[in-house]
Amino acid sequence: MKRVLIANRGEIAVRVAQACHAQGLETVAVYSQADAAALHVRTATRAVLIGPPPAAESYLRVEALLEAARKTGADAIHPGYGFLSENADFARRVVDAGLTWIGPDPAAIEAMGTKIGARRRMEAAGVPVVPGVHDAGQDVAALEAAADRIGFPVLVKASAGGGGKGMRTVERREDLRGAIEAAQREAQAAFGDRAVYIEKLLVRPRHVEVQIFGDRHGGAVHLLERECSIQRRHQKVLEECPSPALDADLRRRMGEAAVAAARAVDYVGAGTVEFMVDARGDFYFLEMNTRLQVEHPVTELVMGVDLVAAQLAVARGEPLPWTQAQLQPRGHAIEVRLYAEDPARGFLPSTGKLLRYRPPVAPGIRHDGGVAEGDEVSTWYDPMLAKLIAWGETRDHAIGRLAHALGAWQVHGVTTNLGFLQAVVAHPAFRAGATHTGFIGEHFEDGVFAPEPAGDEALIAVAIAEAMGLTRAAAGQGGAGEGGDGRSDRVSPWRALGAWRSNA
Amino acid sequence: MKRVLIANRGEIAVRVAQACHAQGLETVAVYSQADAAALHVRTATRAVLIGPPPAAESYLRVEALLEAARKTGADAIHPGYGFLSENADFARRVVDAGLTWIGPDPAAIEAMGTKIGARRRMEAAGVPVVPGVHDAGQDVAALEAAADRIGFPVLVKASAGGGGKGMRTVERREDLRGAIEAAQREAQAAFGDRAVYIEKLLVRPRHVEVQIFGDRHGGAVHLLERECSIQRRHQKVLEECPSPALDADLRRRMGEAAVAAARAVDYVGAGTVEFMVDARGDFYFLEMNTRLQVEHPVTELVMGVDLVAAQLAVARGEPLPWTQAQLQPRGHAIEVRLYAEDPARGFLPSTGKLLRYRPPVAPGIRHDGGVAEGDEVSTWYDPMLAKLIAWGETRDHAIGRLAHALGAWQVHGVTTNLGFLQAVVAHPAFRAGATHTGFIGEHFEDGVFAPEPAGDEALIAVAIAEAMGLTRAAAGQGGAGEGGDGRSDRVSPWRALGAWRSNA
Amino acid sequence: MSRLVQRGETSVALGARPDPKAPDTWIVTIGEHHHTVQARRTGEGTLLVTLADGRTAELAVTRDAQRWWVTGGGRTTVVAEAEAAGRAHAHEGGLEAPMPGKVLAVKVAPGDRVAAGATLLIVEAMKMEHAIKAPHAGVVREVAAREGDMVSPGTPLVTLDREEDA
Amino acid sequence: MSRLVQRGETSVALGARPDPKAPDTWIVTIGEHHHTVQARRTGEGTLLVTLADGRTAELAVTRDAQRWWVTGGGRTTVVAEAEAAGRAHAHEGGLEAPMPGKVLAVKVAPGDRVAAGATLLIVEAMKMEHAIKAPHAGVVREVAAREGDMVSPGTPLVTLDREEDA
Repeated sequence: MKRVLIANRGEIAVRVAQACHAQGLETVAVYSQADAAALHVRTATRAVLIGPPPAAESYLRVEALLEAARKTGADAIHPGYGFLSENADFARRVVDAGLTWIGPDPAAIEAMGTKIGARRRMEAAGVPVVPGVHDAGQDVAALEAAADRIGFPVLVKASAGGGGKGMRTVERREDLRGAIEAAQREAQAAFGDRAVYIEKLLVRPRHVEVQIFGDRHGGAVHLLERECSIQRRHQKVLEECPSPALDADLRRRMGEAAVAAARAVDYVGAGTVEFMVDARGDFYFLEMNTRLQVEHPVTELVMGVDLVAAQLAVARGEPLPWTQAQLQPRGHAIEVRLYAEDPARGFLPSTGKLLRYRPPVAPGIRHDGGVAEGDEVSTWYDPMLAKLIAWGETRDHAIGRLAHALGAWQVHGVTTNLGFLQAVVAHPAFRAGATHTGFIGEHFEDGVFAPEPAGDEALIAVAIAEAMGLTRAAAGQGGAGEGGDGRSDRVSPWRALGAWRSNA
Repeated sequence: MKRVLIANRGEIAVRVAQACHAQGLETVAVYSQADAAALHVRTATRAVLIGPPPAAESYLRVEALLEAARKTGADAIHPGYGFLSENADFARRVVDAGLTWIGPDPAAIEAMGTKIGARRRMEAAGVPVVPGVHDAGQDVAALEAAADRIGFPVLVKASAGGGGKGMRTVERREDLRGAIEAAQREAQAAFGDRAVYIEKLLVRPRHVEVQIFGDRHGGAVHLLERECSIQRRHQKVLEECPSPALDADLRRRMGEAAVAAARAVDYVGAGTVEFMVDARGDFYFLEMNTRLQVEHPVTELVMGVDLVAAQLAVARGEPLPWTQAQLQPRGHAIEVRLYAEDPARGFLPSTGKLLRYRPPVAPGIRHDGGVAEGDEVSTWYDPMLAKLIAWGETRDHAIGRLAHALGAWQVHGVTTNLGFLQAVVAHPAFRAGATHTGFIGEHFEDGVFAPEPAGDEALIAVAIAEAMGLTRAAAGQGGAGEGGDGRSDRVSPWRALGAWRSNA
Repeated sequence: MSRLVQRGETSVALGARPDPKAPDTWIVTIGEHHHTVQARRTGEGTLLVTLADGRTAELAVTRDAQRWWVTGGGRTTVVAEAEAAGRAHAHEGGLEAPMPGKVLAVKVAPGDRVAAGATLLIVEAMKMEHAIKAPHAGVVREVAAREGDMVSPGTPLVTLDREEDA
Repeated sequence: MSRLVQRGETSVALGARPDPKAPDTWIVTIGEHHHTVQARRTGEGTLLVTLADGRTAELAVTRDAQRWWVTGGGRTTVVAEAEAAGRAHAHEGGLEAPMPGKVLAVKVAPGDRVAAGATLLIVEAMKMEHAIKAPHAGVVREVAAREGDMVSPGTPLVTLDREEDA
């Protein structure tokens, strides 16, 4: 393995490239026309244009990716997460082209690729699963009947889904039809597969997932769990390791169940087994993600590993770099996700130019970012801009470091959820570890979060900066990046003020 | 403890402030007239001017520091390293003023404060020491006689010394008188104490130091060693943890000796016991530093601790946060020090304005810096600008990450040793772990390091940047920071070219 | 020079002038209140400010079209020019597309009476569906968007008269 | 436009012009060699360059008085204008203070014959002593500094005639 093509964009493409470079491997970035000057392109040692902005015409185009690999002499492909990372056909095409696929075997992806199929396998392997109906087909009436059998509240979920797309919570029967139709539409648009199914909605459950890793020599280990309960509309906002809710016995049992799940499909590489944990400490298999996870850094910091480096090693055929006994947790890590979205307007996506972007730098703070100052944020792709991860000797220590770092993060020009993240981290219920998947709905009314009005300090700074002429320089510089065409007007798309809200 | 005055400047003052803020403590920065806009001032929550630029009139002025604490209501003082950190009188004055001293008791500082006194105590405690003569007084003839007794080569060392100041290596008797006089002058200027002594120079020894930590409840632990052999003129350049040279048995014996040294003076807080290790694996006590060490981050990353947070806790009277058994090393960490010095001109100090300063951001990379883009680098204080620390699962992994990060570090406007650090990290002898205190002299001829000529890529970038007008913006911005007075001429003080060299 | 900026729901006059008697000292006016502060530039776009009570903070200030972004003292704040905010309010009756996207469904027709919060349209952006809801009760005067339309920020979608106006 | 820059010991003509036929394409001339490269601005002071062989790198370029600092492809390089380097060489006979500091000792007097590497003065800066040594063998013509003098960059210290000239 000498040259790795990274079939992705954003922070994960940057993360993978850095891991490759640290091993002396070259990297090939691929990019759409919208990403010609994106950070992941600037990080790689080669770059290939693969199509126009829509993902379906670029990052999801198998032919274009294989052609890019051929043209640049890449001998391996890392899929990142999202896009084609869990597409068994793509994995098979990569292998058939004589390239190394940095991920699990296509058969394992396929086995876990639909939630329905994965559930059946796990039931067979004795892993507990959430009550649900998966064989009702896609007819709305049949799905409604299935929901009646399980009893409300229920979840409508895309079989091929992830990241909250194609997923709806339904409390009342009369809302079910609309939810099913919307989920099917979203699933079709996002995954090219409209199949949805119905599942029991657990009340105030925790979302806990276990990192697993396998190799081609029969090795399989788990690397503790991640607590991902803090979600908004099924999109993860904050993750931590270890979970504040698990005791040693539950942790051991869930780890063993996760390894059993991995072994059931001869899993090779990094994967994640997601569970729901209810208030009684019962846990249910939710799904298995056959790829690296967005929130993998919290595991890396607590377990002392480099999961991407291990992916590369295992893909080269090397055995796992660690035994289960060697994998001992240390301290606590918390990750938050910075999204280009406006919490004051129902978390609608925001766009614009990052007039200033300076991540915090401090001991115990890690920044995995997909953007840099001067970049344009568009609506073409996922709105996640970056992740900030804090490690501490204890959970309180990590929270203290994270809270301080969040306050120093300079993100100007694009509205983000930064203030919301600060409010979550400062919340007494979060500090107490009382996290569950309804945390945000319970503590942040209506899913809307209004920023506090400007304090004296901010107004004083504005007044003096203007009087000094300090900000004129900044405006000039903002324009200079792209020919000084004064596009800063574009950074403020939310011109229609008032009470616009998403249906969150 | 609510508000901590940090009696220091540069990266360590920033580091301490960040640790305080993460615990919710306020901080008070002190600064000289040369540092009114320095990063450590910008990081603190309050700041007090304590005098003109010379350290003797500012950072070393006990009265001014105590007055600053009184005026701002600070209830504790952290001394950082250098300056007054190992001054027992200062510690005593702090305690007498009713403030918390974040460091060992004055008596312990005093006991270890002169190298001569410390050696005597260690000899008494059964810790092996380097052959040397410490009672010859300050008369040159007597010191010469002492050197004759020990046999050349010898080291002339300042009793109150550190950081290579007041230290000279002498190979031949005829060079001894000049070396003694120069060392005495430097010692007087740097520490206010001209006393020097003579010690046997070990051939190709390693410099290995053990981190220790004590509390007020009788607790004392060690936190592994740091290998600090890569030095230039007795100034550390690169440090790592663990040492590639120690086996488990030697590590255990040195750790126990270090804890014995700490217990011999009832040590409280963070301290370092320095040893020389010769080729046979014999080790000798060198000195004890009764403060936090510059290179403490490598210990933090490998041991999974926050030494500054622990200093604060122990100063509040809390017991040590760890037992010896809990302290298990994991992986490998390497630190390099970025100095404002010119390797092509014998490492003479350099000055100027940091026209561009962007530290690398990547997983496993930590940056502890004392400067930011736009800052002026003067000759008033220590030329160390920042430290970069890489952690990896293995030594090779850490080296790979470090090498890649060094290549991405953008330091423009001030000549630094960055290229030299890259050459050290790339050197096969370093990769093989064959480090000793003569490493740089042996592998880098004459202590001079010439950069390679510009490659095509750099020239192409310059040509296009100029043609695009890209660099005009940068020049304008550089000036804008201080009123656009076009001071960039000042960044190039080394106008007299040719063969000027320091006596390195 | 003084400008009007938004502070919460109201606007306030904001100005600063150097103190002729003391270096690096500014007198800042926020509405009726005067603050004497020390300030100096540090890096590009950053300011080190010391308040009268001795607290100090470095603040990064970025000028945007009609607002400033400020980070310092542990938070990021957006300060808007009052004039700009006023301009936006003038648009209140007309709902514009908030982001680039595609209209998936139009749920209302001219003449419809809607409650506050009623879904008017569904727009797809960033692979998610977003419901555009009525900011207040009212009567739909005009619907300018059709299903399948690609819209960008500022594209008029619906004109909604307030219930009290209707 | 072309300029002369230093490359190692020699100077080389450097120029760039946009390719009128292709967007984001530049023809760069380094001495006799022509390179066709793709280039576009990314952030402030940074450039994404793709070479003819397909390799790509982001380079940060900062203009300094008579030189450029360039970081990219794993290293930082200083490129000096040839003219500026030439000016500095003209000063060769006169040794100037290389940094701000204090003269601790003057070891030579006018008329002294010195070997290359002989210590001429000792200057203290950054709390360390630095020996200023003769860059070549020669005869001291003039000594302009005295012990205790505070010197700054460019302060003349010693004029040294080359041995072959003397």
